[in-house]
Amino acid sequence: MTPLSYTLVITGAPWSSQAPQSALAFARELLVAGHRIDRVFLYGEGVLLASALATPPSDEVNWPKQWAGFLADNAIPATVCIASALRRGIIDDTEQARYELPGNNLLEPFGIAGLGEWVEGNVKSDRVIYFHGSN
Amino acid sequence: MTSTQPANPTLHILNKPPGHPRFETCLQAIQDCDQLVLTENAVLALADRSVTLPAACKAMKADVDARALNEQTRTGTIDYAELVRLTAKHSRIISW
Amino acid sequence: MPITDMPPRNNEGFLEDANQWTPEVGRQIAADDQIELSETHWEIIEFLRGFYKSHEMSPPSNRLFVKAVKEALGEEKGNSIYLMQLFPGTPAKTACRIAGLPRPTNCL
Amino acid sequence: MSTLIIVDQPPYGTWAGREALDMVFSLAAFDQPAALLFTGAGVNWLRKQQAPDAIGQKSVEKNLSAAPMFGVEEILADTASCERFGLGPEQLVSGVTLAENLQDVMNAHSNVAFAG
Repeated sequence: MTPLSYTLVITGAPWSSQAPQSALAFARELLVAGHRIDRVFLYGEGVLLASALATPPSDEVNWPKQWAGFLADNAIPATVCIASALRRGIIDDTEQARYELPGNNLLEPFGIAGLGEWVEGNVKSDRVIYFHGSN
Repeated sequence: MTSTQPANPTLHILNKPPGHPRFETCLQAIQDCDQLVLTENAVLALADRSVTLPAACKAMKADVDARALNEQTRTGTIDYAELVRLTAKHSRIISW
Repeated sequence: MPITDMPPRNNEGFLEDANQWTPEVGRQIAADDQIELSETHWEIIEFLRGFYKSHEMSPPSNRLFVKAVKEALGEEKGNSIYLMQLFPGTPAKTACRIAGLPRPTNCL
Repeated sequence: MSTLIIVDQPPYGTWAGREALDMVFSLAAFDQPAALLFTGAGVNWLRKQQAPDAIGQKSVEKNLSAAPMFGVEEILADTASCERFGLGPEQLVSGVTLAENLQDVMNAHSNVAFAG
């Protein structure tokens, strides 16, 4: 089997969809199979996966934390769409300063950038797989 | 759009429950050479008597088990390793 | 001669309320950027304001700003060198600021 | 290599359609061939004379009308969906191509995606 490169796009939010968990199960198997993940791109409601403030009860899975750990362990770049993020209150220190906001909450290692990075995935990755909400 | 394009085998990944408009559109869009995978809420199609599924259809085992649909034998089930293999095999993939 | 009742602007110099824009306000914002507005500047500013009115948005990126100018005013003006000379920095951002349009979200 | 972005959700009730529009605009910004297909309740994006002032939103009709200026290649609408929602040629915004067969439209593009 030839290893392929993938971009994963998550548009469903944790706790209002299964998208982040399906995407994580898929991403783990991709690496097991020897494929490469070029980038994970959060778009629309999916940006809520990058909130450092999500705090589920301690006996429930914390999807943002699970994802952050997976990304860091495997050095996979992860981008949060800036327009989707600003609307939904996902803010890094740069945007906090630009918009003079009272705080920031972007979970590392996610970074904020534009849709250009999604376009790049469309052009460069062998496969682009979307994980949408199911409502 | 007048000319009929040659069919290109497509992997359809469907996560919407039966009755969702996109569930219906997806089933309409599937061609004979295509593969369908039911994930998340779409696995409810296994229990829905009103749904006619295409021949090349698999359901995600984890989602089937979660919803206690493992007695339903309308399709085979696959795991994430197999889903990865299907995405590698198909150059065209549509997530509904 | 700077105008005395300049409407409030945000930390990047964009008007808080786009409705308060007048050509005089535009001239003042440009002056803060060391730009003296000529007829060629006004052509682009008027185009941008018209674009905003028709589409209820500014061109969402610098590339699309250049494309839209090219579509409306031709290749000679719809190129990044020409627009960069008129509106230094990121032309779409500088031009939107002078034209009194909202700060682009840097989306694209 | 061209990308088809499908909008099947009606305007104003959610932001998914606007985010589909941003996707197609950004493809155009990088000179990637891109088209929009409106189907199902999504065809209601294409109705003329929308006036959303009172619900505090921008007009998706006006936003969408920027697509040709940015180089978006085609705006397509599913014929059956237009009929279902009573959208005759007089009600449709200009520049829309009607498509009879969804499979043909999808096969004409190498990538097909939804915004959410």
